[in-house]
Amino acid sequence: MKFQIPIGPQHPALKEPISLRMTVEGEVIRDADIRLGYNHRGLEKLAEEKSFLQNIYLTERICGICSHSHATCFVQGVERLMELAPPKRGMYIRYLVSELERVHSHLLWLGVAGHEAGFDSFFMYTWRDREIVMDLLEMISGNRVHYAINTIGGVRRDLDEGQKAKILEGVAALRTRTEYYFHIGANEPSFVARIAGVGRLTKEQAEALCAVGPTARASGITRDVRKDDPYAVYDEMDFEVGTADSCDVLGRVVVRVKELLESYKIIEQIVRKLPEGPIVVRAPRKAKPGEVVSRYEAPRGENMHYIKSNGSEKPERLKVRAPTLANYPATVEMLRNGFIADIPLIFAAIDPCICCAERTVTLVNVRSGEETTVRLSDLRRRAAGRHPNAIPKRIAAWPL
Amino acid sequence: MSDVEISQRLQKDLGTKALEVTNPDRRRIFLKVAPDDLVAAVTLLRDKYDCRYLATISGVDKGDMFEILYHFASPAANINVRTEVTKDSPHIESICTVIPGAIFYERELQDMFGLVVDHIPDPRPLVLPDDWPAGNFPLRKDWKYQRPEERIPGGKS
Amino acid sequence: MAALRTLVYLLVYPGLLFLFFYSTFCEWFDRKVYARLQNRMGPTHTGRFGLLQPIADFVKLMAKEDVVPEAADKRLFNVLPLFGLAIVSTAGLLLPLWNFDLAAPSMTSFSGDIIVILYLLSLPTLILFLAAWSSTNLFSTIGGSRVLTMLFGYEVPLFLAVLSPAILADSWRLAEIAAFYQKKPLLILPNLLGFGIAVIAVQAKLERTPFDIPHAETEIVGGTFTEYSGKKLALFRLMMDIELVVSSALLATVFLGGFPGGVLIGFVQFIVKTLFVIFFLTLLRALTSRIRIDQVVRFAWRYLAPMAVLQLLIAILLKGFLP
Amino acid sequence: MRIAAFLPELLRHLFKKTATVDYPFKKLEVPKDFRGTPFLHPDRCIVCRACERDCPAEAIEITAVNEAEKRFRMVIHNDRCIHCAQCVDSCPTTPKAMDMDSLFELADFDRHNLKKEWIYVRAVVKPKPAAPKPDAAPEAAPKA
Repeated sequence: MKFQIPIGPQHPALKEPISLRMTVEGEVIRDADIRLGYNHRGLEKLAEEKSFLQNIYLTERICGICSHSHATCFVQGVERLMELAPPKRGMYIRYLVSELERVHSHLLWLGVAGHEAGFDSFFMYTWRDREIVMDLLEMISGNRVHYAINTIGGVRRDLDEGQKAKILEGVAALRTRTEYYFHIGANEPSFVARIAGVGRLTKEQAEALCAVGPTARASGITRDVRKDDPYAVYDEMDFEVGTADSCDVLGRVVVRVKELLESYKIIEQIVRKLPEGPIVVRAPRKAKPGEVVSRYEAPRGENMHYIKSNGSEKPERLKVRAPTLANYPATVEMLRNGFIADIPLIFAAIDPCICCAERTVTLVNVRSGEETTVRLSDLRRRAAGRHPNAIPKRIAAWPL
Repeated sequence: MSDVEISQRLQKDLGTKALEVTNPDRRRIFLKVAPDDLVAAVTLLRDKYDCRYLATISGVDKGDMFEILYHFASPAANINVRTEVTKDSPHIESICTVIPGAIFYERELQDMFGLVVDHIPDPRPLVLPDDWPAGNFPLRKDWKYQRPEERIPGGKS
Repeated sequence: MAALRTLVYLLVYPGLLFLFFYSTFCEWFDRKVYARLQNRMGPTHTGRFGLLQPIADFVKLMAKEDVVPEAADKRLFNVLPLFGLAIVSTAGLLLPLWNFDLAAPSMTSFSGDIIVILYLLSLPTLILFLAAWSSTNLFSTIGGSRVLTMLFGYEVPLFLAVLSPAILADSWRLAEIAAFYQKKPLLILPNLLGFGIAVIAVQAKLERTPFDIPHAETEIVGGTFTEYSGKKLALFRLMMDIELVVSSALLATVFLGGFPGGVLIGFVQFIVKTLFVIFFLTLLRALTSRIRIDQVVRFAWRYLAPMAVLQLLIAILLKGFLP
Repeated sequence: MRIAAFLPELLRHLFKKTATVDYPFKKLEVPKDFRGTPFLHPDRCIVCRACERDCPAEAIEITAVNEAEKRFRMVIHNDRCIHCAQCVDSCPTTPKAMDMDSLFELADFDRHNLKKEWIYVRAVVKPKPAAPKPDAAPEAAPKA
């Protein structure tokens, strides 16, 4: 018996709204379909109405986990357009925050993977230790999530000696913890049984479907913008690209742990080599007409911003490609012929960060399989009809 | 392979099909082709230049033209294929036969710019809602979103 | 007087009221230990050390809106939580809990009560399956089919594991089994393997991690309970809590020698021994991740069932050597 | 593979101090330079409107109450504020007129309570040689 189950837009395994339609046969998934748009905020249009400086904060809010990635990618591009050369110390601090963010993102992911597999103790412990890096980030930038440390031409905050010592101390503590979690993740039989051999994506498929980031690297593709196209400080750093060729969720765990260990290495190098000097240069408000493609290796894969300027203080066009979008075609492929129980793990394994408009609700009539689309206003009316005696709330008119 | 070598090889391989090859920045190569030569150029890039990875497709509204950029990345350089179609007949050929991973970007182009991607395997809307009024394409320059006045419930002032 | 005694027996002790309070305490204990194992605080503020938190949760759920899906089989859907609660409470009455004297245990003690209690403890699984099926939700349906699939995995090992001490004690009566092991405490040792198997099987019966597959929230939302809300969900949760108490008390009786020693010491023994079993259940929950349904069945038949048979063999052989 | 690989770690923490904090009753300290809520020192503001122009969230609004008396009204819409502290960076005065405090518990039942308002007389720029011009680019002085 084949039937369709809707995973999302509201589902406990998804922390953000996206709709996955699974055609299942018993416990086995036969086909999967992805529908986006539940979270589309029209950001690219909005960016055309804001100045370059304001857009830093806008791009930072594309994502909550890799906020620094998008802002850095944008700032890199704008600096190219304005022909600025940011000072060394500023660059070092900027990419120090980048690597700390990668650490925080990957630790978060490890916890989420544990939670999706029902391994809540693993989730609690990884997230406890993630607080170390969150505190470091808060100390450096003044905020836990949106660091807002980038500005055009450098960074906004400097590091002092005490902070440097604290970073080194925190990284040393995190390294031992990460090694321990790897030991648990690779040895706990019930966890390994859930992730090994699940969500297979061969190297050929990954290449054809343009997968990025840890998803691609776990399929044996050595693709890392930090190595392929070394931007800013990365050609001065000694690190390796972590890959695995098991092509499954276990491989993605291994890749992320390897990346964590490499990130610790980079952080230590940055802090030890931190040059003296200014942290920022003065930037003009306007950029010359031109275009630039800015690439950046975010924790989830490659970020790409295409910025076109027209000589004014606002960009003509800002195209943002977040890594998760690139991984969706691969996800559909991974889900096929898997078990229902593997949906959350496979989907979480690409570390989805769903940044995409919420105006309608789609109701699927299970019996007939037909879909009806209901506007939000209709839904509200239906709800009011169901509860005629409900106490009316104060009239709220939100700009919809 | 350095940027200059790649540019020269592109000029030679594509001949007259390459309308313009520029190299504005380190590892950034912009190649312009006519819309009819797009699939041929993409196939060549994939087979000979190790550009199996399509990063994204961006569209730009340039008044009476649409500019479409295909951002490819190889380990050596970032090659961006640029092509232009007129607003009157915004037709572009799908490259999904060459690069299957392009499907989401092409669907996004259709949604946001109202381009028609011919022979696209899956033409459903991707990001816009199902009841989005037809003929509205948000990223066109003539499409303006009028922000309604903000009204805060509670009413003081 | 006899009628009053029966009424007290049914409603106050060890009937509904005692089971309600003790099962909420056990839930608190489970949550607190689980939290401390994970370096968290657990319930803290409702009552001293958060002791009243499960009761507060229960009251909160009772006050919530109760939604019955239109497509559901309404009569079945409404009545199942009560049935489930009644069944596990009845099972609770069969435990040797009246005056903690194993010679004259309780009003309902009879030869063969271990079979009845095992039977009553497998009924909630059926209730859960019917609840899932009657709500007609897709996720519930999947959850329901998982409930039954899992039942075939753990039920046989549980029965074999629990029955082998009974065979060794040569009795089908809970109080007599307990009294036998009180007299010969060393004989508890050969049954330790059975105890391990029974703890794992009870974990599966109670649908707790790693066997929380039928209501795995990240996969199939709430599974069996997806459409349940308000009072019915509260009753279901209470049912699961009471089932936790009853099954851990059953294991304590059969494997750990029961609760003799009169009212005071017996009661303390009851508390300590059930909490001891629950601690193992909690530890197992904290230690593992959820496994897949096919892995459960494979694990049960490849490892649990043969080991349970081995346990049975040990019991039978030992019995041959004993005087 | 090891059965119960996590066991020692779990048991070790059974009687240890918890990592979590009993939040509304006990609070953690925020670091020194924490970006909380923006506020105005009305005696220092020269009404250059740099903060209003650069605010990415349009959360700052400056209007003239009385042009002749040079009285101005500034509203900070904390319900829109994204706490990026760009207003502090953009502020050209020394010491800065815009400042951040370290409050983070801003939730309220009414959005109107989140708006903060100051009515003040424009400060006069002291004729100090080092004083930056009011229209200086905001990036020039990040973190004095």
